[in-house]
Amino acid sequence: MQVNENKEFQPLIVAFCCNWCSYAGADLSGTNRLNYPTNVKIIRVPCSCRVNPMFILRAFQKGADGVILCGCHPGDCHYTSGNYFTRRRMTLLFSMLDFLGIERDRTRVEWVSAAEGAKFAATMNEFTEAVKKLGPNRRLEDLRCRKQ
Amino acid sequence: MQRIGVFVCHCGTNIAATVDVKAVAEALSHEPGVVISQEYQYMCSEAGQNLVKDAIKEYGLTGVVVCSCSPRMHENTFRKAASSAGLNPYLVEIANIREQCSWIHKDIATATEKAVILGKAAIAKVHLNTPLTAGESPVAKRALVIGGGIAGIQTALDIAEAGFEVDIVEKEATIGGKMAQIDKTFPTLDCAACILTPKMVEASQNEKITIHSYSEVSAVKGFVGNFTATIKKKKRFVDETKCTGCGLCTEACPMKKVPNAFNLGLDNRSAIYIPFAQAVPKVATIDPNYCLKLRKGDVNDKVCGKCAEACTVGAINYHQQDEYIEQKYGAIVVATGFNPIKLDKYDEFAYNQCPDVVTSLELERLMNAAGPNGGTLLRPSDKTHPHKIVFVQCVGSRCDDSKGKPYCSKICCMYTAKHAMLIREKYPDTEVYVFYIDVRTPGKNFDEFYRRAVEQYNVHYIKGMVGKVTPKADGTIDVQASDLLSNEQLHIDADMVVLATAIEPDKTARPLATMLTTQMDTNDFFTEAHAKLRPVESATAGIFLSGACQGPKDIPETVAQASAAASKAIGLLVKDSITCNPCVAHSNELMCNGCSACEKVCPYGAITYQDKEFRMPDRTTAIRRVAGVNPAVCQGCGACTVACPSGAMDLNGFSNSQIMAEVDAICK
Amino acid sequence: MNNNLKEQVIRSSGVNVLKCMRCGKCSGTCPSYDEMEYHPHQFVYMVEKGDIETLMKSESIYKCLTCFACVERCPRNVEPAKVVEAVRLAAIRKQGNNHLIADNIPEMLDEDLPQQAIVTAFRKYTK
Amino acid sequence: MNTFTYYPGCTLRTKAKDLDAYARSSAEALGITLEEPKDWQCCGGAYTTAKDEIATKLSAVRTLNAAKEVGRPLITVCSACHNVIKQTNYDISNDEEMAAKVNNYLKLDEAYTGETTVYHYLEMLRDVVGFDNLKKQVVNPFKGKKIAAYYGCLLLRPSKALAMDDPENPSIMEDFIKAIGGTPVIYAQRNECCGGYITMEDKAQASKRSAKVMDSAKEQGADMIITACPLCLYNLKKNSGSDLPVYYFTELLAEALGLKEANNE
Repeated sequence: MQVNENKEFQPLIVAFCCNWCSYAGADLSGTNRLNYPTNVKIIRVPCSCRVNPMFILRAFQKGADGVILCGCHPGDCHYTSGNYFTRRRMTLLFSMLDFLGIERDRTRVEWVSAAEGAKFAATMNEFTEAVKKLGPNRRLEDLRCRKQ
Repeated sequence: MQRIGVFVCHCGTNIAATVDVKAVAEALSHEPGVVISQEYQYMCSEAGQNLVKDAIKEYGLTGVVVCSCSPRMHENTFRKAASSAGLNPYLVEIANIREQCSWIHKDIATATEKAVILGKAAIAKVHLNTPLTAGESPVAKRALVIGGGIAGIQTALDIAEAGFEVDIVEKEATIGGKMAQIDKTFPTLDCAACILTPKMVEASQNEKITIHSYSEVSAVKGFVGNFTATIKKKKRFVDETKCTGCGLCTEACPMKKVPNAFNLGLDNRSAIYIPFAQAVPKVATIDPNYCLKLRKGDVNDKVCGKCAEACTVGAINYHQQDEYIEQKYGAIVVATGFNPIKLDKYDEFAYNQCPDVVTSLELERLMNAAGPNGGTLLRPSDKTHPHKIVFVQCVGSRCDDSKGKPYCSKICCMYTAKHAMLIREKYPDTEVYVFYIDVRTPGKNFDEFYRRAVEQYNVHYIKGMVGKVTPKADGTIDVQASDLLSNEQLHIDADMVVLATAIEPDKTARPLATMLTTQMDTNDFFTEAHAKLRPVESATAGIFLSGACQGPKDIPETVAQASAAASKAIGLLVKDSITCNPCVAHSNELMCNGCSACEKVCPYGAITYQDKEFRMPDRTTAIRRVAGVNPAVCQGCGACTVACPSGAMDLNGFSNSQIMAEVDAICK
Repeated sequence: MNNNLKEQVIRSSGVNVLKCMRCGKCSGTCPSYDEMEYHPHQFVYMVEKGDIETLMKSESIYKCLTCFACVERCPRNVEPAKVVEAVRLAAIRKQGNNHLIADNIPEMLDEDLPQQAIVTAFRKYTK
Repeated sequence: MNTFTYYPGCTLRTKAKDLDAYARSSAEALGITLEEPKDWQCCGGAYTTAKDEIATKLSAVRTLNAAKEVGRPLITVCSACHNVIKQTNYDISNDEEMAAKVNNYLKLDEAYTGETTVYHYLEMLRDVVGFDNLKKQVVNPFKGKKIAAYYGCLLLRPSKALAMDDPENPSIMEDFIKAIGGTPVIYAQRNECCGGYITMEDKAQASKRSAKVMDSAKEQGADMIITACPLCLYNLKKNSGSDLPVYYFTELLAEALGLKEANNE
């Protein structure tokens, strides 16, 4: 069989999802059989505020092409205020990434409730498309980490 | 050296159809530390769990990874299994290859590849898991029931019966809900009020039950066994404790032209009102949108004030404000119910143009003895007796998403048969036609009931659908419809048309679901934890579902589910304590520099500082200020771990190194 | 059953006939019902069965007013009028199957008849 | 700013001159400039919904493209033209395959993919002029006149594409009637077909349909009926057997604005 040289770029996307809303939302999109690409790999965290900016930098360093962080809607955090911390921290981190020349569209914070399976799938589809357009992450990738 | 066991579940074909489970097990067997990797049809079954238990014993496993459904589904099952085999339950990790892999992907190759990566991430994490011991937290012995319809009432009565305090929060001025508006019930045709109102009274007299009518839940915090809810008691401008429900104020009120919501606007009431005679609590409420005094904006103005003058006990209080009550609950039951949909998109049936085209719920009021016509069925337009009535089924149900509701509303076939029968019984000179697509009557004595309508009462059931309703100048209504069996288009000159309107969850359900962090489907019905096996629990621990908030239901089903939800809530409330989450934060005192950054972000006040004596390298001692976490108070959100500048704060079960390991495994 | 024709009609109409739940509302609302031998719901069902030739031979295909009442009111968004149109096209596209013959037009005219009627009839009845 | 591309269509040039002339004079009086595109073609009278029909859709696309080239919204008056052009525009915006086929055929300098905004004259009155403003300029109000609006099928359906008003309970023409001082009459048949082109070969069917519409309006006490469509006007007048007067809405508009005599010379 001939190898298709124009094979479409498949980005690697890491999604951090809070256990109470977004992870449940992701489960719900599964229960409702709402498709989104396999590019997205979810890591469960108790709250979006558990996500240390270091995790995101690490993901980029190790070759992720996009990182998305999902939490409960503002005001609905299971831990009352965790997502507010997230919002502030990520604003700071993203502006730093901006400064480093990392495209803004490689990162995103999205609020997805446990009832929003459809929104979760739509968000992932849209984010994957956006990252696809940007092509592979080169700026932050540590080439020594690249798989052989 | 770690000894890890990997178990890949087929979940019948749920996983195996899209993920090559054998390949996953094979690929994961080569991961470092993995000593056994196997797949099985149903890991959650007893046989599946035994596989895990046996492997733990046989291989002396130090960690277990189960590649299966969501951890929200079976994490506990496998933790228990591990525990029973002598392995600390927190050494088990789940890779979610069903909800987040097989169910959302179609291509076997890429789905399998993804499942392997998710498995690798779980293995990487389990390498760093540490044994944890769960503490216990007390259960507040009180339940909150949101919604005071038949579902909420039944749930509250059952919980109270078991000896626990229950609060019912009802947004309307009275409990009773939709059932209070219904005339007769199928399939027995007994009067709804006769069976509901005693229950309402029972609820109000039960000393374990507190009814907050005209109230809403405005905030919910906490977790199973330990919720704190804020209840907003909306200002009704009447002191509930003083009002005797005598009704003098409603007679005195000069503003009589307020659409009566209880009768669906089919007649009018006064601005100060008691919804209906048997209302519970029987307390007046002022509608501020119509009250002459309150509309004025300045309550000190001399306008009106007739109700206050009429009240003999001084219950009227124009200065009343919203009141907020905070209360602790061990369990919460959602019973928010349903409403008929708006018919704006179906004006081919002329609902907005002709008063004699009514919804089925409006017909209930029109036929009810306490309704606008005192129980005589009269046309709303000219108050004459209708001689020909056409019923249209499935209005807004079974529709394409863009048009209406995709689901069957379930109750319409039966209540339409009931309406048809009642009309034929009471007014034998009235012809009744029912246009149906399918008559759906599964249920005890249901089909017999429908057959009775046809055979005994001679109701004309016509297979077909109404296409256009034309109100005519002479007051009759031309109903144009297809008769599919005789293959003709009919015109019926009707006096009334009744639309079996689809039902939908109450609008308050979605914001409530968000507040409770419970799941909902795309139609805004609450999602049960398991469609077959956990039908009355939500996926969020301590939140239970009662009645039509979970899906369309008739009264017997609602009551059955209400009692089931109550029994689940009671099962929780009888426990003195429940196991807490051991995944809490802890600080490494040697690394802590006492900066207080963690303390400031902790929403629970679980972090305190104390001065501790430390031995320094040169054998001196030093007093240092370090953070300590109270594990009983900490809920494990992890906000502190990110705030900590020195990396002293970490979270059990979701440690920095564990999450980093997952990131690395996914990105490898 | 003619699978080729069925496929052509489905492709040309863009309608998924399987969405139909057979309620008959299209026929309940159709203003041309009495003039038609086969009614809108039958069009949808017969296309599903692949019984297209019967429809093509029927005068019913020229009786549809394309008023879109059935399209607008179908609870399942099936769009029966588009099926009727596709069947009619399948019929008139055949050589010599024009339903309207230009030579006959003058006798159909009266002094008030708007051009619009003639061009529309041409669109509907001829190829 | 208030200049629009104006598409009269074939019938407005011949049998429906009144519809056209009063539309133009009223627009002028309301401060709207209507510019006809060069070399427009007949829209075809009916939109062919079939996916494999391309040639029949081209003339509408040419008109739409002409409006795009001058960068102005397109105004139509005739219901049929409006329906054809609006449906074409909707499909070319939403159906990539159709857009590709059409553009392959037309070989325009720049592909047309639905850029033009299409207004019906009534929508222009509602959304650009505003019925409140129109009301202020009325000099001969139709006081006490009970006027029935006839939408027919073409103005409202398919509502997904036409998006003018609620397809089952529309109000744009009723609001227009109120603006010119009349009393709108609501009757159930206002959005049902008049029989349309069937009059060519089946007069009986056209009569049945149009009579039904007229009877329904008359029954509700209408003094007259207004329409935006020459074919509706023909059917209602000639085929219904009813004596209820039928007018184009632009005739009433011009009369209300005090323009009608001037144009009737």
